[in-house]
Amino acid sequence: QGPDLGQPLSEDEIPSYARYVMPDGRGLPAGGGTASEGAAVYAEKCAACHGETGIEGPVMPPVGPNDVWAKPAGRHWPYATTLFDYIRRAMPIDAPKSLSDDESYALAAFILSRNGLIGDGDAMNAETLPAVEMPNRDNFTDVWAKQGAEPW
Amino acid sequence: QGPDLGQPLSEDEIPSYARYVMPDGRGLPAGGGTASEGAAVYAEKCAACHGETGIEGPVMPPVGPNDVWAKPAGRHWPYATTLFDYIRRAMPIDAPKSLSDDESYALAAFILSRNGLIGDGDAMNAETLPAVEMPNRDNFTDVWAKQGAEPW
Amino acid sequence: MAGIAAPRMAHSEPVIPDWVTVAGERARGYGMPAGQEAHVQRAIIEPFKDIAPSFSFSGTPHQRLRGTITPSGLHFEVHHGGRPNVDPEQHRLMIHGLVERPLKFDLDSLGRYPMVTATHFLECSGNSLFNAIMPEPMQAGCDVLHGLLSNTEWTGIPMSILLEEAGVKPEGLWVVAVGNDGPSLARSIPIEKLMDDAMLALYQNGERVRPEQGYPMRLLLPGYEGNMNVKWLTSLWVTDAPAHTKDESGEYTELLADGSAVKFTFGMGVKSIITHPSATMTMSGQGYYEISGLAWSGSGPIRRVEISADGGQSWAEAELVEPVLSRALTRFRLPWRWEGAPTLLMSRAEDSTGAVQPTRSEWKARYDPSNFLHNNAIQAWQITSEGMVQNVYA
Amino acid sequence: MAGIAAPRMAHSEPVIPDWVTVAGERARGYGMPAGQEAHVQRAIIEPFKDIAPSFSFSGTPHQRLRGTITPSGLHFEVHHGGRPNVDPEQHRLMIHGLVERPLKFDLDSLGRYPMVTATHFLECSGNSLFNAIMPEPMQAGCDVLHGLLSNTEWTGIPMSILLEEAGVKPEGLWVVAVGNDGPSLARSIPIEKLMDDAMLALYQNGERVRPEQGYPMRLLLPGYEGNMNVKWLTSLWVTDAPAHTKDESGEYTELLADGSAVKFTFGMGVKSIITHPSATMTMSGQGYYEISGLAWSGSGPIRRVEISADGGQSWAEAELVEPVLSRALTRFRLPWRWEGAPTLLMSRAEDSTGAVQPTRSEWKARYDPSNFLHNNAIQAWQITSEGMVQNVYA
Ligand code: HEC
Ligand code: HEC
Ligand SMILES: [Ca+2]
Ligand SMILES: [Ca+2]
Ligand SMILES: [Ca+2]
Ligand SMILES: [Ca+2]
Ligand SMILES: [Ca+2]
Ligand SMILES: [Ca+2]
Ligand SMILES: [Co+2]
Ligand SMILES: [Co+2]
Repeated sequence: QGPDLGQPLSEDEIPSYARYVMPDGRGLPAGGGTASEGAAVYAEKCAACHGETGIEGPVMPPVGPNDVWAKPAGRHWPYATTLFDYIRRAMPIDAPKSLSDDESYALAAFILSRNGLIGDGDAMNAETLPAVEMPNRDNFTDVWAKQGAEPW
Repeated sequence: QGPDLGQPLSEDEIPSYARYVMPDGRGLPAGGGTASEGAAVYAEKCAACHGETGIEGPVMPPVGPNDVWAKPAGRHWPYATTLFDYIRRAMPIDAPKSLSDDESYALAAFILSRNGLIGDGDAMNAETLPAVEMPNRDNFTDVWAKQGAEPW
Repeated sequence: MAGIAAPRMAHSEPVIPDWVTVAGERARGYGMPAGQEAHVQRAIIEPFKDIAPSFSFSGTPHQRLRGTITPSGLHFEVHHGGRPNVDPEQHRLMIHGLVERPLKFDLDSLGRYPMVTATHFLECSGNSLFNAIMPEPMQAGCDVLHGLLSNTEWTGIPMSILLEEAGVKPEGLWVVAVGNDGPSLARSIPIEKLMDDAMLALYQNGERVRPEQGYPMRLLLPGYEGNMNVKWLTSLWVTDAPAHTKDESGEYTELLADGSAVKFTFGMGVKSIITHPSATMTMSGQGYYEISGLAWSGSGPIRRVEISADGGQSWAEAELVEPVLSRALTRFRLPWRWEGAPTLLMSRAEDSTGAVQPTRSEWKARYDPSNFLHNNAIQAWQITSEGMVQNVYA
Repeated sequence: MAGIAAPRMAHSEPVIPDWVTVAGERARGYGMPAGQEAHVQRAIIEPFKDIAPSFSFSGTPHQRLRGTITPSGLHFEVHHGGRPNVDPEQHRLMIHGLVERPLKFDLDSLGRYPMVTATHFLECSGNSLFNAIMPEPMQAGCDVLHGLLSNTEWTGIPMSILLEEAGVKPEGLWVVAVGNDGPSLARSIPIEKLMDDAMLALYQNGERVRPEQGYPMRLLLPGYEGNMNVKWLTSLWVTDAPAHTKDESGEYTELLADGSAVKFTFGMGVKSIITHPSATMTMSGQGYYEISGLAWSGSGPIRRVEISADGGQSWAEAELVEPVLSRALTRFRLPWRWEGAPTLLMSRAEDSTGAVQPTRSEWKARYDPSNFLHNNAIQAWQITSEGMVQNVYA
């Protein structure tokens, strides 16, 4: 019998960043955006750190690998949903949570289209984003599933 | 076989405060002083902290007990040699080691005479100081000798 | 700085330092290291410089420390968005998702919960990255090479107690833990670990968790890679599956030699480093030295540490300093004489599961050349005939 | 202080703190506690005020700490002449007197010696002085009442190694240890203790000993009264007898009930305090609490701690937090419910020798009313029906 001092937590007290969009799309909000829309936002708010085309860096390039980063998000990550959620909660690093849902969809679309995974005009939204087939998805071994915490 | 990196220490590198005058007087230097001589030094350099007559405080009174200190040095301490050494190394607390050997002898004499253990004109020196019979000397149990580190 | 006072006594008194002739400084409410130790600092690396200084790591200077506890001021930092100024009065820990009773806790209420105290290391899975990927061994100290590693006496609440109050539903298999920092750092954690030995850490070496380490509260997952021990913990969202957050999708996945990758690699492998002597030091002449270092494993207590002074041909067992605790840094020591000849020093740890550190080439062979995570390879230090201690690959 | 940012999202997003919308602070070389914890300080007492502020004590705020390690910044101080600004380059440790080879050691050379690491408490034999002598129990926290007590992971050189290099002569039975401070504090120590488990402590919780605790080196005598653990240690003078220094002649001798006195009372008795709850706190309502506290003994490890919530009529055994180390603070814990009634809480520790804490009246009966040293009596806390926790004699 513990102290039982927790207070009831109601749904409207939980900020979106206390959850994470799931690979199957659960948690994605309304709205959407295309790579073309994302390109402008990217140029304005992201390129200075991640490189003009998303490859140059200096910060981890989301589009293609470079000499210092071999795992670009738009290619290495198994689920496209992570792009949306991470960008919305964390980017740009100096102004996290400043992007709207639409902008975050558009930026995910931009990165995915630069990687040739969707077309420039394909809108990413709660239905289309989880459906993107990430190329590296089946190239992972889930070590926890295989052997628990035992080191690889 | 340890590192053996100690350097030889020569006698003239050892400051007096690295030793302590022993109860039997070993280590006492030349020189000496009387209570009468000590009275003037005491009034100038000690009274502000220990009280005009050595009883008032506020700091531990060396002459007589008061409400906050029951163990005055000149009465409770088992050996008079300790008075000389401690005063020379540590007092006044703002200027430790500023007193000459003669001054330190004289201040010890002052405290001892105020306690009625020697006369006002008795010179304290390397021979007389260890011979002072401190009244409380045989009133101690040496707990280390009796039972080692076991708490009393 | 204090100088030397002129001798005072007429007879042959030695010169004495002037600080023994004055009253010392007053007591103070909170102490700091001596001014002369001001160089004992964390080694800060901001890889993106002024473009993104809030992405940084700063390593514990193990080459200047000697015990097993890391002083809190020198505990390593890895920041993915800087150190937030969290207001402890506003901060809440939320437990929600697949639970019977979504709950929130404030700091004052948590102070009434049962607590545990345990000493555990934290290690960033990117620790020792330079030795993993630099073509030539970098000449730097243990702070830069292996500093993303620290050891702390943590005190806090068993996570199982809080989760049980919320009532985890049978379909709740994972928990997404989120920090109260700018990027809202998130990691998916198996419910088994949270119910086993996970702690909501509130105290670090006796006092409140430091801002760098997650003030006012962090998640502690003994033995798991540092990134999962979410700092400034504000939310535990119970789910049916891992969310594949950013860190577990990319940054903390390892590329293997065959081009595939591994994900959800949680446990930190058995590892050791010799801290004395170590790179950037110079031997102070021949003769006796005590080789001293640190060993640890995410799987349990250290069983054995062996030292080689001939590049791995022969090994001697070092003494382990008691108490040898599970998932805590263990100091090892071995007396040794340096006779002035070039020497290759190595340490090799074995843990209670029987796992042993690989050589660097064994370790490298498993991974893509770009991988710098989970590097637990044996560290070799070369002592030159001039007594310089250098980082080498061997 | 951070405020609350206006909600950003059109739909029903909760208000979010503004620190999650900005980049956090950069890494720093040496960390400090959060600004909000600035009140967690040592309690400074300067009994002679501005007349002699260099005579002072400052107590560890145990009521605000929760582990067993005392953070170094909060380690208690007792100063007999203030904190000297010792220059570590000039500082020497001398070993002389009844030895074959008088030696001096500088700090750099000592860095090559074999070291040991061990966690030990230090307690001033004047700890808990107010409860010893105040006619009415003082209403103050554990910092003031019992703060001259701390616990540290010390690392240093076994004293026996250094003394053996100097070669103690058969007639060398005592050692006068002297500090490098203004009053050149001196204590006579039996050679047996120095050859047994005494340490020249160079590191405190991993980093260099702090100035308050004796930078750059101090004597550590596990289990012995704090005053003998000479700080800023500069000289070990081997003698045939104790010197009867100032402290062992007066200040650290105890007057007994029969008017006689005891000298050379070295070991600290078995003792415990409940830190949570403790005086100056207010209970935050009825229900579950974890009683938590610290126990220790100068004679060895703690064997048992019992708690009474009815003024000593019945006792329940508390859990001891592992590892239970010899001559180190041991945390004990016991779950408990406060039902709102007035309650008298006590803890009673027993050590490995079978010694048990006395009640306050048993302890008082042994000594002259003026004695405030070696007070290891049971501490009682009264909880009023309003939930105030008060210091009481019981
Ligand atoms: C001022 C610098 C800065 C700006 C501007 C910035 N980022 Fe970042 N971004 C970073 C840093 C630093 C990281 C690494 C964070 C980490 O590792 O946790 C990062 C990480 C990322 C990642 C994850 C990369 C990986 O492989 O883990 C993505 C995706 C990303 N940013 C997208 C964006 C987008 C989209 C924008 C614009 C809206 C943006 N960033 C603006 C600094 C920036
Ligand atoms: C500015 C204050 C100050 C002055 C001036 C001062 N003292 Fe002290 N004295 C102290 C303090 C404080 C102590 C306690 C030191 C300690 O407990 O270690 C002390 C302790 C002593 C003691 C030991 C008392 C005991 O019972 O342990 C003696 C003896 C003594 N002083 C003598 C002197 C003499 C003689 C002088 C003058 C030459 C002097 N003092 C000047 C502050 C002072
Ligand atoms: Ca409830
Ligand atoms: Ca020699
Ligand atoms: Ca509060
Ligand atoms: Ca990591
Ligand atoms: Ca030097
Ligand atoms: Ca003491
Ligand atoms: Co990993
Ligand atoms: Co004593």
